[in-house]
Amino acid sequence: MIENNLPVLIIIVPLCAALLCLLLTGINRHLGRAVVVLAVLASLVMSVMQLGLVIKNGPIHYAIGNYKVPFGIEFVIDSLNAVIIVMISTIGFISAVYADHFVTDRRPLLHGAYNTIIALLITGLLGMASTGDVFNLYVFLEITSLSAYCLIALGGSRGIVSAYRYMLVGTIAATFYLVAAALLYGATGTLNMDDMAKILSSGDYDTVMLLSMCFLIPAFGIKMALFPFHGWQPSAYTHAEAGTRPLITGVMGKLPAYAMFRFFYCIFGTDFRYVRYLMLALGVFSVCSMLYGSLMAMWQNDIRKMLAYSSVAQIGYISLGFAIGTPIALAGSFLHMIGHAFMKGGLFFCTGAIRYKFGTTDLNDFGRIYKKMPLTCGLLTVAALSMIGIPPTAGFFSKWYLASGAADQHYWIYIAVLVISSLLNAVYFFKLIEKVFINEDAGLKDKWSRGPELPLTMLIPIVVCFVAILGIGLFNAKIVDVLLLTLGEVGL
Amino acid sequence: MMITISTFLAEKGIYLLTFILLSLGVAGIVTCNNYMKKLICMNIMQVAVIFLFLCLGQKSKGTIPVAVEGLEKAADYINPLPHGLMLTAIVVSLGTTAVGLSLLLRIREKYGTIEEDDLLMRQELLSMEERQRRKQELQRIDT
Amino acid sequence: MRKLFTVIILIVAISTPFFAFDVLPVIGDPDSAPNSHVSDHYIEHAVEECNSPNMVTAVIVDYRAFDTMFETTVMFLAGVSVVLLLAGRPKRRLISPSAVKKRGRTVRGKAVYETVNKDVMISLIEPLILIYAVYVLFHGEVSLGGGFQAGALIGMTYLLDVMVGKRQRPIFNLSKFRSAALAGVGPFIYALTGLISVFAGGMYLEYNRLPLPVHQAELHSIGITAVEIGVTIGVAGTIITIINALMERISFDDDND
Amino acid sequence: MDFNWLSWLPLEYRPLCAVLVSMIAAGLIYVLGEHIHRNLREAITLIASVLKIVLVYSLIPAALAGTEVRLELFRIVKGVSFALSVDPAGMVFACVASTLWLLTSIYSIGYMRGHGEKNQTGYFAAFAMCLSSATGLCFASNLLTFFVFYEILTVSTYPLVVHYRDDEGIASGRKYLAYTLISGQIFFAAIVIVYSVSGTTEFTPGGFLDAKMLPAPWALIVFFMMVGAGIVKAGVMPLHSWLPAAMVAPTPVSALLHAVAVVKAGAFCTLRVVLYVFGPELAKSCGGAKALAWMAVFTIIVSSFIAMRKTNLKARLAFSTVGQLSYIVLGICILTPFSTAGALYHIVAHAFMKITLFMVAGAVFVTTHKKDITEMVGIGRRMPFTMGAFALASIGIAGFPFFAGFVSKANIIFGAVEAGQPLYVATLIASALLALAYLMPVVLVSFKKEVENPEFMEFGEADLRMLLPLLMAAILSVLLGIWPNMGLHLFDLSLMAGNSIFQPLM
Amino acid sequence: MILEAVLLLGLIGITLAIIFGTDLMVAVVIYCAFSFLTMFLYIVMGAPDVAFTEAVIGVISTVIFIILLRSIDRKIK
Repeated sequence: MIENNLPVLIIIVPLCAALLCLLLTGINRHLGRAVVVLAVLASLVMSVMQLGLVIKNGPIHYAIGNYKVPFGIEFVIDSLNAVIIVMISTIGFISAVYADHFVTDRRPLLHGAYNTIIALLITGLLGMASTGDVFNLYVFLEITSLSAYCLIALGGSRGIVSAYRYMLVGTIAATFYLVAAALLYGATGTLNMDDMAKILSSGDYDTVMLLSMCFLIPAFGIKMALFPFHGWQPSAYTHAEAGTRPLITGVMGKLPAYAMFRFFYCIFGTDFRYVRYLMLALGVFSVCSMLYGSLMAMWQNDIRKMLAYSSVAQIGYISLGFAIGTPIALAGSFLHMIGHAFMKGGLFFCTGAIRYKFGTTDLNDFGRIYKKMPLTCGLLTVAALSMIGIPPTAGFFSKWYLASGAADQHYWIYIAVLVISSLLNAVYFFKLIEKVFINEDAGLKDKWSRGPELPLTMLIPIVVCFVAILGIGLFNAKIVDVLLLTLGEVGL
Repeated sequence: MMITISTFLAEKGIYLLTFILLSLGVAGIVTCNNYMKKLICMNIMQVAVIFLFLCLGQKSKGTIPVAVEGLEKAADYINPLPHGLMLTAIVVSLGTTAVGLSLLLRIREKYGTIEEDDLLMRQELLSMEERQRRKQELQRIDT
Repeated sequence: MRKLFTVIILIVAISTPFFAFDVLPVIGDPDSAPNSHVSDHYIEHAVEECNSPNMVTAVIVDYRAFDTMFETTVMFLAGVSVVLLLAGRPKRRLISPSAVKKRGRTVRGKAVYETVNKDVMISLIEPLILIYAVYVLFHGEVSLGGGFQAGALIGMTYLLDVMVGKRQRPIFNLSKFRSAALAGVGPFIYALTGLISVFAGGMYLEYNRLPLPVHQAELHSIGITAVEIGVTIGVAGTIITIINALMERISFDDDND
Repeated sequence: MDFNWLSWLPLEYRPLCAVLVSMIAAGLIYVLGEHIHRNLREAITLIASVLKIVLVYSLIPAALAGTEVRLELFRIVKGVSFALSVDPAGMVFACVASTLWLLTSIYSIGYMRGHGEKNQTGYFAAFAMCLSSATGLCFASNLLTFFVFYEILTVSTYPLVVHYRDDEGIASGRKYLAYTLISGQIFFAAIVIVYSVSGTTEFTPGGFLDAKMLPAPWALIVFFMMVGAGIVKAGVMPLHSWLPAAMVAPTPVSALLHAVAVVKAGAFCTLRVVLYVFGPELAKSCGGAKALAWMAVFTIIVSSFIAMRKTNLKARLAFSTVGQLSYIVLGICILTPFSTAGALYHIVAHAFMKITLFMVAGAVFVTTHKKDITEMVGIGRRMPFTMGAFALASIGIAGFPFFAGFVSKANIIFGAVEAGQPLYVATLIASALLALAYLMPVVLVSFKKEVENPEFMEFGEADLRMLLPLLMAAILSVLLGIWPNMGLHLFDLSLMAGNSIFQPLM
Repeated sequence: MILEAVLLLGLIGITLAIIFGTDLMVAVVIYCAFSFLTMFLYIVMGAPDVAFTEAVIGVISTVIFIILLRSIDRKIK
């Protein structure tokens, strides 16, 4: 019974936990959080099972309500989103474990509400990854965005303003998405992605695809913070609430990118007339994004802001893969999506831990912090090296696939930009490493001098990220094989 | 030529007006300096999209989508799907508005203003203050 | 710069329909793509499949019930967000140089217009709205309305009561916490309805598989009603939560000036 | 030598174990270093280095016999596996690196303790990591595996360069990173291009690229993109300036950089790229080999002149390294079997000689706190063994017969004659004289009779932990000159490598 | 068709008034009118369910806007 309903149960279990969390927190103050964490753990376990099933049996089509395909809502789990769901639930689980240390107000209402929103954010992300319906995607997008607005607004007085600005821009994006959905619905009369793809490929729909593309690129560009649309992102990532920042920064930007892939490659396909323009536009945006993000990150003194700008650059890597379009490059993009989630998540876990212990995020205060927090700094270093793209970490291999895809298509300029961007990354990440290991001790006062380096629940995420970065790096070929099960039929 | 324009207006004129409303909403969000107005414009923008969807489901001889005895053909009823979708969209927009308003309230309480340029100026002042305080603290530690 | 940006947006958006002349279907054409592919099935089969003459209800709580579940969740999420955002006491230290006037205790506005006895009016109107809400809820599958509207009506009753009434206790004595928890229970009922059909061996939200000893067509009605009740509770709870949170935060002391 | 007792470990797993043994040692030192006694910590280093020597030496018979030893562990990326294999050229470098790790470790213990250095844990951990990646470089059997270890080497050397953590250290660390990371990333791009045009990255003696895959201008561009990484690490002018700057680090680090791992890795990288990726034909036809050879010639001459002007002993030695490494590059670029064998053997010879020189410089510094040559007048009277070793190594660098340097240089000159390049021959001979001109004065000054420097009266011979390794290194460098095949058959291996590359051509 | 066009033109006019107005209370009240017109338009378009929802939501959101205006300055610049 569970095997047959895995796709939907992965989403429903955290949803139920979220809905009941407030009630349970009223009964016992720890019950609500425990239920949320357990629910996310359950969905992690189920997502791993699901990945196994998908690899063994091929894509799962799950029709909700048992209605025939274009009439009801359908979940389609192929090897791509099965992997992404595992990634989301892993990071969701470790952030749910980690976030509790940052709750300052422990009244049951607020504590329960906080856990509710974390669980709903995870639900929304999982839903975005699994759904096969255009309008359902919008609903999940809004759940994700609303909980993100709230979590960003919890990050102090700056956070409110950034959340408000993000809300305005994010709603524009959602509206543009709806306009594009309306155009596609108007042309095809269906909302199911597979059905839509079938209809679009059967006739001459090039103009409508071009037009909806014009709305989709800004929509997803805003949500994933690609270069000309990234305005909201640095301040939002900087001032987001500390406990959930890894989740927001690590995962939230990836799902719109994934949805973009679904639209451009699975629905529109690669043989419509304007696909070259699409790729060119995406390529220009991602190249600008990579250079601009890295250049801006170099000048920041606040580690959070530095990492936020670096996210702009890293999103550029992901969309660069879409701009190249061969299966290998797309696999590189997806590998980067997964790897970067752990890298950026890990970096923000470390930043949060440092802030939790010493109350600072200014880079100039980080002198020789490694003596006090060796494990944290170990992850910090590994994640930073991965960002730069030093083998054998995850970042190198995604770059390899992107570059080899670009070389196959003779996009030499993309290879040059990849090289330049990773050198710029090296500049600021080695600045970070220099601060952490070499500079003079700034004499920070430890708020929690007793006991081990960090509480156990904060160490777990750090260790998991560490293992994941190296693991993804070493076993990338297996992951790429799994990704190529689907991607092999999609790309150019 | 005139025929084309009039046909266009008859067949697609509503789209034109809807798109104008949509673009006015976006323009309002971008240009208005007042956060409250931006929020209202956001709502207007969402309403425009709802129109767009409803236009798609129009049928010139259709009646409202509640089954009546004697009317069996699909052409007799207006397409119910956009209505269902738009109910969801309206609710989502209400949710967004509620969150936006509570954010607005917090901004007003914290900064005393909801004008964007004023707010940014105050944030700038705030960060300058913070920097100075930090500098002073450092000096105190040194001495 | 911003003005320029706006002008560009305006030009692009206005020119879109001209450009998309071929793309968008003709308004009112019953044979256009959106009106022919999927929607025909809904119109022709809603009554027999879902036992619901109101096709919009059939679409939102049966064919696309999953969307609606998350729509209710969005409402709940909005309520929780508002509570979370407005829960902390505002700090005294204001960044504004012209410090906002001191927060006073909450004083509801004194009645200025004495011509109509509001208490009587309210106690007349409120039950009517509530009855209408229940009607809308249970009659949603036949005629207009449904869970969402019913919930919103109940919320509106509360709103009226809080805004206008002078009584010390509002009709529903709900604190923020209770109403928020209630708002969560609503969608949970919805989700549970789906889960029951899963446990009975069907797909998620497959009303045919609800383990009840009634006819297939009745099952759909029961499922739709259960779901609508969930939506109502969720929406009503959320609106009450939002109003509670806002009213606690805002001082109504300007009548004393 | 007989390694039958090791037969329980299959031959193909030994390279992997040799890599892992120092990696595990690095991890252990980093994690436990601060919590255990320092003797225990150093014991980890020493045990690991002995194990590594045993593992590497046990592979020599197989390499000599030409048996294929190859391990494909997992796929490093799709289409390319993480493969380690043993070939003569890699074997030579591996033997040198593992042997010298033991010597340097013993020496480092003496130096670091004698000097009372801080951060010793990090130092030993990073050192072990460097050696691990250097061994990986030797056994890597395709470009991507090679690149992985190459970048690990780059990163793990960085903490050693900035060991003192002062402004000078940070500045030279940045310089080091700037040179190596930029060249490394360009190398990466070139690997991608090579993989995309040829579909393989497997090192093949004689190269796997041909002119059809890479047309004329592209071949040259890709050649320099790839070789760039090698020559930056090898310090070929004009890309050498990080190497003198890195002199701020402690002397054992300099020894590591110059003799054991880092610059040698650069030279080895050049070797692999020119002869195993491009192959002699393409390297010649695209003009890359010639350009590189002229760069090497320029470096050899100019660096010798610069070295003469330096009065700081370590700086002088650094520029000497720059020159000597260019011998290897030149030997590779002459593209004949003899010159290749000479170049490979020069890795061995130069390693032993240069490590002696640096150890002496360090020993003098620890004992007397003198860095400058002008202050060392008469020091040889107090430290005869130390300075005697210095004298031996200097003569060896200059290439006197019966010293290790002679064997390699003679082979390179043979090759140059064979290739009909008299100018290269002249350069090599001139540079030998120049080497004599900048190294002998040190020896002469230190053994000067007239001035008995009163300052040195209180000092004796250097600490035994420093003296022993440096004497051993000096003696080995002489023995290798007299008997090039001593024990490890390193010269045979070099010749085998040279022949295997040019075999298809003959 | 004509009715829809006229209503939409009215909505556009209201939007312009909101964008260029200087009083927030006026803007909110006009927005209330906007909401009402929208409802009417939905009915004209044959979507009574949507109109019903819009009516209810229009009330709630307008009331919330007005509650909020208690603590926000009405005048703009």
